Amino acid sequence: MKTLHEPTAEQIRDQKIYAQWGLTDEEYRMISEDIIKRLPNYTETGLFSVMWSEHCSYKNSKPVLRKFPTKGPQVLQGPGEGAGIVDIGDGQAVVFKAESHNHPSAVEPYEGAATGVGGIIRDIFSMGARPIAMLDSLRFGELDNERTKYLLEEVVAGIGGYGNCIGIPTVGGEIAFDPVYRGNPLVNAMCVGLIDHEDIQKGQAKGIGNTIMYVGAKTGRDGIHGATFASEEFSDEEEAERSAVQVGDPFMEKLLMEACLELIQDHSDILVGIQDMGAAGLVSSSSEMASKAGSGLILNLDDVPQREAGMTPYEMMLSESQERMLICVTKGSEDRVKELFSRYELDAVTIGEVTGDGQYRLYHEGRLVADLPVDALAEEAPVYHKPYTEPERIQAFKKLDAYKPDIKDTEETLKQLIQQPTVASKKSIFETYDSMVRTNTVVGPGSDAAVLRIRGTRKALAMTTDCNARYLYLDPEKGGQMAVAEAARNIVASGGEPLAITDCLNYGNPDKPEVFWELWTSADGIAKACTTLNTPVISGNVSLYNETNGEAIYPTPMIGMVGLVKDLDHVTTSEFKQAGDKIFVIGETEADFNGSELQKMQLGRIEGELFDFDIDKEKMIQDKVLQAIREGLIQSAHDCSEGGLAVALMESAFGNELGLSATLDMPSEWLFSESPSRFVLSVRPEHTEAVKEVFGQDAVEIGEVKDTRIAEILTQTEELTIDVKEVKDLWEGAIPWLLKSKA
Amino acid sequence: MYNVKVYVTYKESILDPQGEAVRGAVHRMGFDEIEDIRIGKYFEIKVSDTADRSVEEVIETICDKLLANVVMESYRYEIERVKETV
Amino acid sequence: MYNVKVYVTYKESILDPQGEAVRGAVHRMGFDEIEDIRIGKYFEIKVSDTADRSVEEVIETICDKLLANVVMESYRYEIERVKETV
Amino acid sequence: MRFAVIQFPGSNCDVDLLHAIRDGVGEEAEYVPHTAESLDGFDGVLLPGGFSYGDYLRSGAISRFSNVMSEVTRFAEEGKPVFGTCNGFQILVEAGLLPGALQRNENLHFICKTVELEVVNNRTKFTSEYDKQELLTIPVAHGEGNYYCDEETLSELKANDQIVFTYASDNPNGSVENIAGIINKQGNVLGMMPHPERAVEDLLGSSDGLRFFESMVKNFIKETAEV
Ligand SMILES: Nc1ncnc2c1ncn2[C@@H]1O[C@H](COP(=O)(O)OP(=O)(O)O)[C@@H](O)[C@H]1O
Ligand SMILES: [Mg+2]
Repeated sequence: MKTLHEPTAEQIRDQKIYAQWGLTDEEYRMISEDIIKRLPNYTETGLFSVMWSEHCSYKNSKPVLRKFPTKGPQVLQGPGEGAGIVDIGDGQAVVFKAESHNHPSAVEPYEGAATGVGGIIRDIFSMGARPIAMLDSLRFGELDNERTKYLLEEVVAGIGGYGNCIGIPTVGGEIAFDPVYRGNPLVNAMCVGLIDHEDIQKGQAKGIGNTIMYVGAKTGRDGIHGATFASEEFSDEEEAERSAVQVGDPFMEKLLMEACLELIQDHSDILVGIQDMGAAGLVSSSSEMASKAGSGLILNLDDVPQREAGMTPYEMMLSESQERMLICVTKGSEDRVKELFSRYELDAVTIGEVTGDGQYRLYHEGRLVADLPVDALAEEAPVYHKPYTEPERIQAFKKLDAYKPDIKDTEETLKQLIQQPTVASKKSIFETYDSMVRTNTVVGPGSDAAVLRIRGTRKALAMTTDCNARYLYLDPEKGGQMAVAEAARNIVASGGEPLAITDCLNYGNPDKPEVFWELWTSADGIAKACTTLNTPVISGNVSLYNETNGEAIYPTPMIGMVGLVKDLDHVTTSEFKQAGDKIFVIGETEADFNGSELQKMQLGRIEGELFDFDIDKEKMIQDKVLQAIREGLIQSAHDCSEGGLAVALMESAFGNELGLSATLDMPSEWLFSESPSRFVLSVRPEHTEAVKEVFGQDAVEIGEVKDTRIAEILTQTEELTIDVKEVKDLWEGAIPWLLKSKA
Repeated sequence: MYNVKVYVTYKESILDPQGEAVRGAVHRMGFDEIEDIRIGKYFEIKVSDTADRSVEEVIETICDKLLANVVMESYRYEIERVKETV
Repeated sequence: MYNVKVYVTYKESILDPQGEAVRGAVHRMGFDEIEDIRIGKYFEIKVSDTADRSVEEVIETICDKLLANVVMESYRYEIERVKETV
Repeated sequence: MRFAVIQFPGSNCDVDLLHAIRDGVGEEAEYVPHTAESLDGFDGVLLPGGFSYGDYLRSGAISRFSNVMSEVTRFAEEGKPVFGTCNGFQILVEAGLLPGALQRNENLHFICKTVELEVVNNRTKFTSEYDKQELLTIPVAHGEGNYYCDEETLSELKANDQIVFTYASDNPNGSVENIAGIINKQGNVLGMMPHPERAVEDLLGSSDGLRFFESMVKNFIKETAEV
């Protein structure tokens, strides 16, 4: 009888056991004096501690998230449900969300990444949508030590292992490397789904007397306190103690996904609500479902399918075992649900019912083990307005002179730069992901955004993840704008019109005013860009406390964006198509090196004041690029980002191993400048006039595509002759080489 | 020279999806007497004599750092001394 | 009740790329005394008593048909009788 | 011609095969669950790619015991066409309908990319629409596609012209003699790691896989007509 050993309510109070679970004295006081007006027992204290953790309640980040625009005529479902939904016409909609699994991946990179993928997929199909694509966004320390290489290889294997097995193509993503991520790698995953409007579901438990059923894998002691664990800072000593590891079973999830989609599509008459059991498992899914519907709930824990013997109510409620869903169905329809799930060899068990009194009651072995107001758990966590102050570095950076690169040999610099792992080809990574399964992938990884056709229509969806955290480190407000702008640039370059975004806000410890300032001001930037670009925030995720031994990561708000390609004819990729096409650079280039890949490479760090960025100008440029693509004027389009024009031009040439000749009215070093709002386009000769008409002075014709595999670039200062194939081999070989080389 | 055998298995509370799937399969094959299957890894390692550190030390370090993830797996090993065959 | 342990390894003639990779990794970690590593699968199986067929028979059938692919793998097993704990 | 696309728990390229048959070559295709007792009414069986039973233990090792597999075996013994791609190939090998075994890829990584295949034998009912030595652009996506067989089996495969496809330029998995696909002696069971069903539309990069299914339709329909 394990329960006998649980501390009593008095012990929890006197020994402040609640504090070990992350509740503050004041929060504990609120619970016992204001809310339940008695001392919470062990189970109840546990329920509050996870539901009031940052991960479940967003108690620190709510005021930040309120800044985001979340509405628009296209938005069918904004933040608040499992995932957001955007209309794409013809009675169809796209569903997407991103999620972080940073802390679990630092502890067990394969399973941490795999279960991150599994979790975000459940969020999508719990809305009723068929998941059609996965993307990732990863950050690691430098590839100069065995630990980081191990983390990278295992995280990538975990993402592929789960996505490949369940049969959802992983079609894109991004990876960057900086020393600040060494102790805190970031593993963010995004899932995109497709849905017919009539199938849209809600996570709700309503209708007094209706039945709560548990479907999917059995509950074990996995990841207990995972949700609070995700909200705590790491220190080296603690690392040895952690064992909250969850193991994913993608095979089980494939069955669960198919069964749930069948339930949603063919049995809408009996299905009331459905939600996945993610962080804080059973307690969070059930209390949120009830609270959203204004209902109460009774759960019988003896009926919860259990993998291990002797689990306590506390353990069952907080377990984060994977591949489980909670559904609410009309009373009397339980057998239909059981029959359906049994065809997939899955458990479907009645564990409770909906009540009308707003109370959340748990029974175990005949005893009432928790009796709490459901809203208090799910809705009424305190919201904190944290103090913030600008970090000292920001003013110090403003005083520095603009970084002047030191380039003696331009070609050599290019070769070095192209082998920086952040810039180098990610092919060796994305080739381990099945990017084609379900045969809808028109553009897979390797171009600017991935493009998936929508069967039975002429339409397609473009999708990408982006964030240059170095810019945010120098200037979170502008950097936040630029992250959204870059994502949009990738969508537009692929022929899509940006629809909306999801995000993962990855930051350090928000209790530090400097970190909170980063979060606060970058949200302003994201909000501004979303408003200007007409891409509301429809879902997202916050991951705080990404610090090791007091060192925070760069502010890293990953932006996941989806765009609509109106006609398959508009699909555009980044590589040059044939010799003779004219090359245009869109947008202005200046001496913008602060925060650049070049500065990082040459100086070993980034610093200085971030260069100018104008979101209105960005919008204007993007509109014109999309217009030119839709008019059929563009052969290839590539956004210009890390490594500047030099890298963008080379990448455009690599795809079909073509060459180019170009004359640039700028000094050679500007080839590496990272001025924003630029594209490299290639255009058939007969369309050059039309292109000039669209862009006016924003377009400069710089030369043409050659079939020589040589890039001849004439700058104000020199004439460069670069062997495209040689540079391509360096670009593709860099990451495999780093992974193999001895640390 | 030593022959070392290392067995790595999931810790008790950790889900073993592979074992579950195989158990399902043997039941479908009609072997209902199989009550449980857990699947682990098995390593056969040849270690040459070293002057400055013990085999135990070497094996434990390798297990801790590489062969097992001690966060969710446990391991045990057997060391057998074998005659050099030159 | 029986506790059975099954070891499945690649046949001698078959290349074990995973073993090779792990050997490379331990060498990079500085353990040059590791001469060879071969990786196999390890099964812990609980079998209840059955009236009509022997555990050996059951285990061999399962191994031949399922646990090992005899085209490239071989197996061995150990059976241990354990007292029923009712 | 009416094709059965078998769905094992964990199959995930079933939908791709269905589309390739229906939209690609305009024939009939239906899903058939792994529990099915009969394949009556079907003229051809397709075993899809994916991760049946999670690929746990070894790819295909568990699926071969599904109910439907004894029917598939009977179907094959009657000389009717059976095709397995990727996981389907692995299942056929585990079930003993094709010789050899599929090991983990030599580099231990799952690999998804488009490869060049060479048609080594175009005198099969699955490949008659190709030219001998024709090069095809077809995607692969697998973690255990490293075909292995012993010397004796290999010489038999060669003697009987059972090697149908090889990787032409770069072998993604380390298979013996660059083998990508083989056929049984009777000529009615073919397994391959690459995915012809992913290469039936130029929009997605290649339509070289179309003629594979067209060959099946032509040759096996002709045969049925003769009977
Ligand atoms: N972790 C990853 N997973 C999948 N695809 C990736 C990953 N990292 C990069 N890619 C792909 O590589 C290509 C280049 O990525 P990136 O350098 O981030 O492009 P950009 O700078 O244009 O945003 C993109 O197609 C992207 O989807
Ligand atoms: Mg891009």
